[in-house]
Amino acid sequence: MKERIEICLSGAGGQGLILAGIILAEAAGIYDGKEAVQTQSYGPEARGGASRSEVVISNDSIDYPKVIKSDILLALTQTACDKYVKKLSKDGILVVDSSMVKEIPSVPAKIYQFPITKIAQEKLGTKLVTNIISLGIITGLTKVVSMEALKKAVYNRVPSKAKEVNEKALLLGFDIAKDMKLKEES
Amino acid sequence: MKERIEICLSGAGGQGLILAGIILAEAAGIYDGKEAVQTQSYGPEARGGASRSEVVISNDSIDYPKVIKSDILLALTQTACDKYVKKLSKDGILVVDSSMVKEIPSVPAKIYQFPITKIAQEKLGTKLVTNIISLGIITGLTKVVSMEALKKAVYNRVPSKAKEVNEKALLLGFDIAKDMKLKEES
Amino acid sequence: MNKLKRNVELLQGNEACVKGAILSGVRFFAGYPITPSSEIAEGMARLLPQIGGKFVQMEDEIASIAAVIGASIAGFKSLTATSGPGFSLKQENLGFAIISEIPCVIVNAQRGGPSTGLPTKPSQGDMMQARWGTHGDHSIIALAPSTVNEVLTLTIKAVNFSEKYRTPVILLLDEVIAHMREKVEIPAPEEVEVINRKKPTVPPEEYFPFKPDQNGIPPMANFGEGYRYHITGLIHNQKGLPTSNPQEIDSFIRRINNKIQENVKDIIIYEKYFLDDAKIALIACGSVARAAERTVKLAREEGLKVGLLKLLTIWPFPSEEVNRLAQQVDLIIVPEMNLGQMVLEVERASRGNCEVVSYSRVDGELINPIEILGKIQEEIKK
Amino acid sequence: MNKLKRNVELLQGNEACVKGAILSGVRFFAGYPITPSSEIAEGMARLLPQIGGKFVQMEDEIASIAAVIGASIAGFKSLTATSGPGFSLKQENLGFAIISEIPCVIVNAQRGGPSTGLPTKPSQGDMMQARWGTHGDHSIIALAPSTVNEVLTLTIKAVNFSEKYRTPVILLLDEVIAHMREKVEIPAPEEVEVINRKKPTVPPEEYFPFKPDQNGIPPMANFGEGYRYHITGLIHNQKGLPTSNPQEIDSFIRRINNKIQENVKDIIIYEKYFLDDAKIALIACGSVARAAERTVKLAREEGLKVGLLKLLTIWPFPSEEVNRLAQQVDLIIVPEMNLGQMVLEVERASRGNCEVVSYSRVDGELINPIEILGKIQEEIKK
Amino acid sequence: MKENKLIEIYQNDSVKISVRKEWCKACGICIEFCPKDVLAADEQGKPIPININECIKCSLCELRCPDFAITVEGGE
Amino acid sequence: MKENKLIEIYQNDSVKISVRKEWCKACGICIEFCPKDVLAADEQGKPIPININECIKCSLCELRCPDFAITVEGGE
Amino acid sequence: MKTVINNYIREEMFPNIWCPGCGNGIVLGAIIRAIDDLKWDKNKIAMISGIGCSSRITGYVDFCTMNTTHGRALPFATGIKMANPNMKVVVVMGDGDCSAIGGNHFIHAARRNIDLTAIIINNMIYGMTGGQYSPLTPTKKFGTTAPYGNIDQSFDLVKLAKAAGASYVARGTVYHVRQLTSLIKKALNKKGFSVVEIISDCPISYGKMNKMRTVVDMLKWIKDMSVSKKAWEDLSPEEKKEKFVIGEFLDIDRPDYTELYSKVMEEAQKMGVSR
Amino acid sequence: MKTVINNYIREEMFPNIWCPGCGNGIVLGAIIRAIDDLKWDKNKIAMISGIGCSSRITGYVDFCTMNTTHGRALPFATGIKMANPNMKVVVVMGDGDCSAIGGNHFIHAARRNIDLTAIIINNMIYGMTGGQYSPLTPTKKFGTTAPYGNIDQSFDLVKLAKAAGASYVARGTVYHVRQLTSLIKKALNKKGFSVVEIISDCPISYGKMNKMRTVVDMLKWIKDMSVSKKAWEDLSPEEKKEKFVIGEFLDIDRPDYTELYSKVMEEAQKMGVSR
Ligand SMILES: Cc1ncc(C[n+]2csc(CCOP(=O)(O)OP(=O)(O)O)c2C)c(N)n1
Ligand SMILES: Cc1ncc(C[n+]2csc(CCOP(=O)(O)OP(=O)(O)O)c2C)c(N)n1
Ligand code: SF4
Ligand code: SF4
Ligand code: SF4
Ligand code: SF4
Ligand code: SF4
Ligand code: SF4
Ligand SMILES: [Mg+2]
Ligand SMILES: [Mg+2]
Repeated sequence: MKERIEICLSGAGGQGLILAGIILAEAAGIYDGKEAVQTQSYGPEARGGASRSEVVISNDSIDYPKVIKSDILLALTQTACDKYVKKLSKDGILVVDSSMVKEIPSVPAKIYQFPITKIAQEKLGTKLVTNIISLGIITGLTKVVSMEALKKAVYNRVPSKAKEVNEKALLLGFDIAKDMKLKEES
Repeated sequence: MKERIEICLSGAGGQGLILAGIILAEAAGIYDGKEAVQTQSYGPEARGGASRSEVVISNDSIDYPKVIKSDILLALTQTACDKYVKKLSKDGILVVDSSMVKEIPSVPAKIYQFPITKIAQEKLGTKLVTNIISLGIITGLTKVVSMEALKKAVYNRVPSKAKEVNEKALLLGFDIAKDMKLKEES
Repeated sequence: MNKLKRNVELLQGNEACVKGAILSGVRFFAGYPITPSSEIAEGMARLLPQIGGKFVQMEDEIASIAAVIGASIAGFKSLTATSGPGFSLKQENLGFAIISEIPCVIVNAQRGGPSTGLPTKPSQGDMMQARWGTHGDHSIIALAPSTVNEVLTLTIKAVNFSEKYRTPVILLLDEVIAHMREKVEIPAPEEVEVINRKKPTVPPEEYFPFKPDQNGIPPMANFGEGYRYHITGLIHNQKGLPTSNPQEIDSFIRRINNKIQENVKDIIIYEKYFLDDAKIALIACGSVARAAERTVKLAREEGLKVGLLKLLTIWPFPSEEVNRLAQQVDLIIVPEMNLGQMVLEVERASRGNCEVVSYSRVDGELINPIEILGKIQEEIKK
Repeated sequence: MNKLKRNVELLQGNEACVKGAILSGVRFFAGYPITPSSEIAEGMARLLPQIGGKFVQMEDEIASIAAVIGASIAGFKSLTATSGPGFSLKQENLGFAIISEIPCVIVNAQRGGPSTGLPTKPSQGDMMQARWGTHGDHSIIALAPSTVNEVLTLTIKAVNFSEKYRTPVILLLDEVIAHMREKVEIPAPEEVEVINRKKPTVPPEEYFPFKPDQNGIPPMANFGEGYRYHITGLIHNQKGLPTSNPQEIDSFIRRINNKIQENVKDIIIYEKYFLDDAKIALIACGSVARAAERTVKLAREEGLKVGLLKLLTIWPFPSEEVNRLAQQVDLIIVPEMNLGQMVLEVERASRGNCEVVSYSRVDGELINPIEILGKIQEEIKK
Repeated sequence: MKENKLIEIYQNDSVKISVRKEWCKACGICIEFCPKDVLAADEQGKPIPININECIKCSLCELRCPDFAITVEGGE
Repeated sequence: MKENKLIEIYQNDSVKISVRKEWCKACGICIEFCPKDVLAADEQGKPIPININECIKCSLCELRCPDFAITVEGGE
Repeated sequence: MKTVINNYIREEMFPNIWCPGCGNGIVLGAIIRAIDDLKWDKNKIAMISGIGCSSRITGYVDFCTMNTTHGRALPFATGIKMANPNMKVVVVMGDGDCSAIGGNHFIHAARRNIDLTAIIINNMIYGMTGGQYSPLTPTKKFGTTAPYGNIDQSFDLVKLAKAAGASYVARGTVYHVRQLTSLIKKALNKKGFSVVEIISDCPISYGKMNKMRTVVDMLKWIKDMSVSKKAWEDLSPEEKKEKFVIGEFLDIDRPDYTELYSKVMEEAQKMGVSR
Repeated sequence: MKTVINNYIREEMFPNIWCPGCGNGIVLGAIIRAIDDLKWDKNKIAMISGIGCSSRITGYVDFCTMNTTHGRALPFATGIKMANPNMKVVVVMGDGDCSAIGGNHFIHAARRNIDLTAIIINNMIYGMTGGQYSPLTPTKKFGTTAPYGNIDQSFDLVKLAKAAGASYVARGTVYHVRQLTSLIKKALNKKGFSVVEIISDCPISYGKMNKMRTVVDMLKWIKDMSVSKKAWEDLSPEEKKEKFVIGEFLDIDRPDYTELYSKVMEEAQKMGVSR
């Protein structure tokens, strides 16, 4: 694993990206014992405006807390995808929600497409877990944090009533990614 | 007449010293055509606290607007007398209201005593004109402004109903001073 | 010239401010009384309704500056007056006037601070606050007269600058200047140079209310004149609508700063006394400059080569002039009725080219010429 | 040490501020919500009543700081938090806390200004306002953390300084720091150094509430403890009663200024990175210091002798340190998320001993390390 | 999301209901509070008239829409 | 003005009226509003009981004095 | 699909910034419809707001609009109205904006009876900053700064406006949207200080914290809690507690401030220019 | 000549700063007498004021006293009371202090029903700054900033305090000094937010500008203009205009803010320290 990994989770307000970033950072920082910083950027809109959560993970202490070039970019909306793909590293990974992002940018990075929102709605009956499925996918694809750590972090940060569905979402995402990986390898 | 004459009118709030200063400055500046600056210093009290009005008169333009050493000091209360006599020039003139100031300081300056408040009350039936009598006295003693200018200034600054009594007060003061001068000379 | 109807009057500083304001076209005043500025409100209350202007006493200083900004948008040149505590309260809305580029004038008759401090005593304790009192990046114009006559002329200047540069302008009096009475020759209305905000020349459909013209300043349509547009305290684009686009943000913030910084030549006013051959310079403003002027005369009588740079514009600070002066003289003394505020700017501008020394007084008394002379002599001996 | 109950948590800057405040003994918070500081109020609302403290949401920021000062007088360590617009509104009462020497802490999580500006974007636009925002002469202590961990430790410092020096202390966050989450090792309560205001040791009849002890700071009796005395925002004598005596005024104003100026050694905190052999120095604070730290590493990789002075104390400004640095290096670059504020102090302190250059960004984005490196390269080429 | 930019028009002889999908935020107000249950949610949660003939042209959907995304025009 | 520092005491068998002259500002309230016209003004305008025997000890003079300069004590 | 609305909005600003179902949009529609009914000249209308979600409203309408500082819309508007009494000046505020930081300006504008129309969008919460309780949050409800339930009693804006001196005072809701339009229209038409408080929904901040998860839940709650003045009188004190009374509460005629000031000007001019 | 007064004042501060006959001194006496009646421990009394002639009152009494900033005495007092609910906290304000710049704090303190006693010395003018009209200056009266007569309508503080949520509201005058003492005493004793408005005289600023040249003229005017609640009802609207109604207007019992907050603390502590 690289010394410093920069992750950008992007989409719209209300998609739970800030929470996703926190969970990811907590998984890395608290449960995996690395260093981690989470930052965010958002507009004045409570809902609907552009939203971005950034996580930097490192074995060493972290100076600059923001993403310079993302190693991993998650894009849950077209707008976000168009905007943040510019900062995606050449050998980075782009994960898009294909139920929302129709025009896939052509970039040298590795691109994965999953209809995440649709999966959330169809398999778990609520769009609210799109963010957690995404985290499962990212982890399945990249191992940027351990699944164990991620599970603990999810448990720690979601309200008790929602623990079950979120755990399911996490595993679901992880499995989808695993399948994809397997397909790739085969 | 000296190039620059510094006059300090001192007493308590409510004795009309600020108005007296304004009238004096206006007489000199507007009606005698000299340069004149009037400044003041007062406490937060509406009534009763120390009050001081300073007038600088000069044939030339005036730089520093405040009194450094007074050439003429009017003191209507004991406190004021005690306080401001320190800044009285050696060859200055001190005018005290002997109905209020009982302990006359011993200074090299020339000292004139008149029971101004008492005169006001007794001769004109109101203490309110103490300030104007004082101006008459100062003018009678020093000619720092012309009587004509002073009259105009008084007219310009007092409410119409009070013009008559104030004119009387002015003349009264002037005459008292004149008498004193005459006595001195004789 | 002889035909002009000039009056010579003995005016108080605050009264001269009222006269100057009215001469420059001010027709609206909103305020909340505070010593030593209240006579400005009182004068306005009396005079404005006589000439078609309006006076309103608001519930506090925050509301006062808000009303002044509102009236300005509706087309009235507007002014408010206060002192330290009220000036502190006005800071938030001052920022609004800056960002929305609404002309207006705020008079601060300085008294001793901090807090309620010394309500009836003079001070120059708000010099830095005038520059930095409101949050966020901005520039400001602040002028400080030292005679009653200058109160009149600088009030006119302040109103003119505010209209020309679409920005609030601060007039810094001190209690001595505010309450002092001097002979003033009041100019006839015809001889007063009055600058009015530039109006749009395009039809409403083509109007961009925050699009600068060649001089960096957007023409301003008053509300009610047929131009409908949006004004906001958020960073906005040329249409006046909120933006979060970094380029638009950057260019907006820099423009409202630059429109002042790039016009320092026009804005900076100062006077030089006996500086030509000076080896020691005094830099002063407000009532203290009057003391310093006398000090120069006294020092010259003693054969000391002392001169005075009297600042009438405090902000933008005349850094270049001071830097030049620092290269000429050995010593600059900055007498101030505060703990040493302007001296910090003088130090910065001097860049180590000469000694810079503060002479500060904070006891509520006006600095006098003899003390400054004493300070000069003390420094010479060192 | 092993026995100490430390927690490692992923905390937001604002949350770390809450933790730090509580660890240092803060038991009262009054505030009015504003982005990006609101999480401090929210954390306090939740935690304070659990530990015998009190939270009250006031009608505005003016009332908030007033309540905080009131609670402090009654014996509770107190804190309030806001951002630019609210900070502007607090200025008048900040002056009251200064003049009446009431300990309290004001957090300003800086966002883009002026006015409403950029409510959700970071900025360092209120650095100068922290020093000069209130009217009248005063000194101030202001600290600026650049990591979440430092938010915690500097909040504790801020509370301690306020108690030790009987003065309000300002904690300057920026939106990045306020909202950033990092791993924080929360100290056990026993290992936190907590400083409490010095209480009078004399009986009430002999107590002079504003008579300084040897250190220039008067011991402070809380209301309700048997010492009855008067507090006022007017300049006052040692009994706390208003005075218009010039000597008393002078010595009072100078004392409340000097108690800070004379303790700069204790108050000024900074960190040096690679400065020993540096020929180019960066001076930065807050989130920008994080970028600058990275720039230093990048520059060193390119063989450039660049170092960083990271300021944790902004006011009183570390003029001496900067002056020394200016004598050592050829160039100082000051990267800031404003139009160049701290750089003015750096210029002043450098006294012409080296080039001083501003690198400023005001578009709502955090400065990044590459840009600063670019600026270095550009300056070297000149 | 191109289809969202369209204004979808549904009409019969006496009423024309238009939905501006790009502005509609799928809040559900128009659907829930239509007195005649004229409207139902499409898969995005936005209104489709499923019972247009029941519409009494009360305009309440239009008046309550926070996004000016639905209008009802009478045939007259 | 030495005499002003005195507290002047006036009394009869049943009442004692004290005037603290250094605090009295000669506002005239006690004099004007005494229901029994007990008080009159001296040449400084400060109160002197001229009718002390009429005093009904209502204390109104004391209660209304803004300067705590006059007190009325009953004999009991 | 061109309605009267389109004649009054800045289309480029849409879709608006508000959350799905936010009552601000409903109020915007009601105001526009009321103004359209009155056939006022758009060039002579100024609409002023403070800061908050609700205050964003001024960005959407094609009048002379201004989004000022938090709580201060009324004094800005006072300046405009004084300078140009021919303009119709409408002020839109949030509950926090109007009654927390702006409370003093509110009672003073009422006291002066200056000819402004104040429209308060009362969603009972600080929406924009994320759900802190406001002076109009009912007792016992939750907010991010009232995690144990709000202990403050809330203002009754109607009573406050009346006590302070307003000329017209009414309360409506975003549910009762026809009545709302007509209350606003009456207020706009009133000479003097007129007030319409509007009970509105903030599903995101208020709803979520108070167990109303959807917009529809919120609107139903508003519907259920609203009673007419008449129905109100028949309620027991207990029943009254959680209800909002809606309707008109005051409608009197008194000279407004600008009118009185023109008399001052007349008199002053008669007296001539004095020193 | 030792009276109860002497037990409560800072003698070195006398004679006080006020003008001859100024009502502030009469109020000071009434407050002291009321407190003396209550036998409160001086160490547990905080008296807080703002800025104005009236606010100088705190300098003269031997309690824990604080002279804060203009208009802000109530929030300062709120902090003190919250931090130390055992203290009795009395707040003295001028009419300008309380109802102009301080109006919002006044209605909010009332809304919270925090256990403070607010005493407003209403001399109907800004005394300290030299006679500008205040929000309590009656219409048509003169001030230095109302040279053509005041056109503002004035607040009725009693109505305002009631509408905002106070528990006790009364009005007295410096003329009716016995009643005044007892109104103050009742207010002090009230748990919750209590208000006593006191009609007072400022002969220098108000009197002089309104043709009452002496203190005695002013007190007579106050006497003549004051009517009891009962007498008030019998007056015609015309007659009512210039009169002050005096007496008690509200006296109800509701839990005060500090009491409610201690319940929050209990509950929070039951829930234990969370993250
Ligand atoms: C002086 C100041 N203080 C605080 C804020 C932060 N702030 C912005 S909007 C708001 C309150 C919003 O509530 P409300 O007025 O009810 O409007 P809503 O968003 O609910 O429509 C606050 C506290 C600010 N912008 N300015
Ligand atoms: C923020 C602020 N604004 C204005 C002032 C000036 N000021 C001092 S007292 C006062 C009003 C006094 O009137 P009031 O409150 O009625 O008290 P009074 O003097 O009549 O007793 C004013 C405006 C101030 N000190 N602070
Ligand atoms: S107009 Fe009325 S009936 Fe027709 S769809 Fe709309 S709400 Fe339903
Ligand atoms: S009310 Fe409007 S925004 Fe909501 S679902 Fe219906 S059309 Fe869409
Ligand atoms: S106690 Fe009553 S009767 Fe006696 S002097 Fe005083 S006011 Fe007059
Ligand atoms: S009321 Fe008091 S101050 Fe006034 S005259 Fe009588 S004793 Fe003197
Ligand atoms: S947060 Fe609430 S008030 Fe703000 S836009 Fe969303 S729903 Fe509306
Ligand atoms: S000015 Fe008025 S209020 Fe102030 S002390 Fe004098 S009489 Fe009293
Ligand atoms: Mg709200
Ligand atoms: Mg008053």
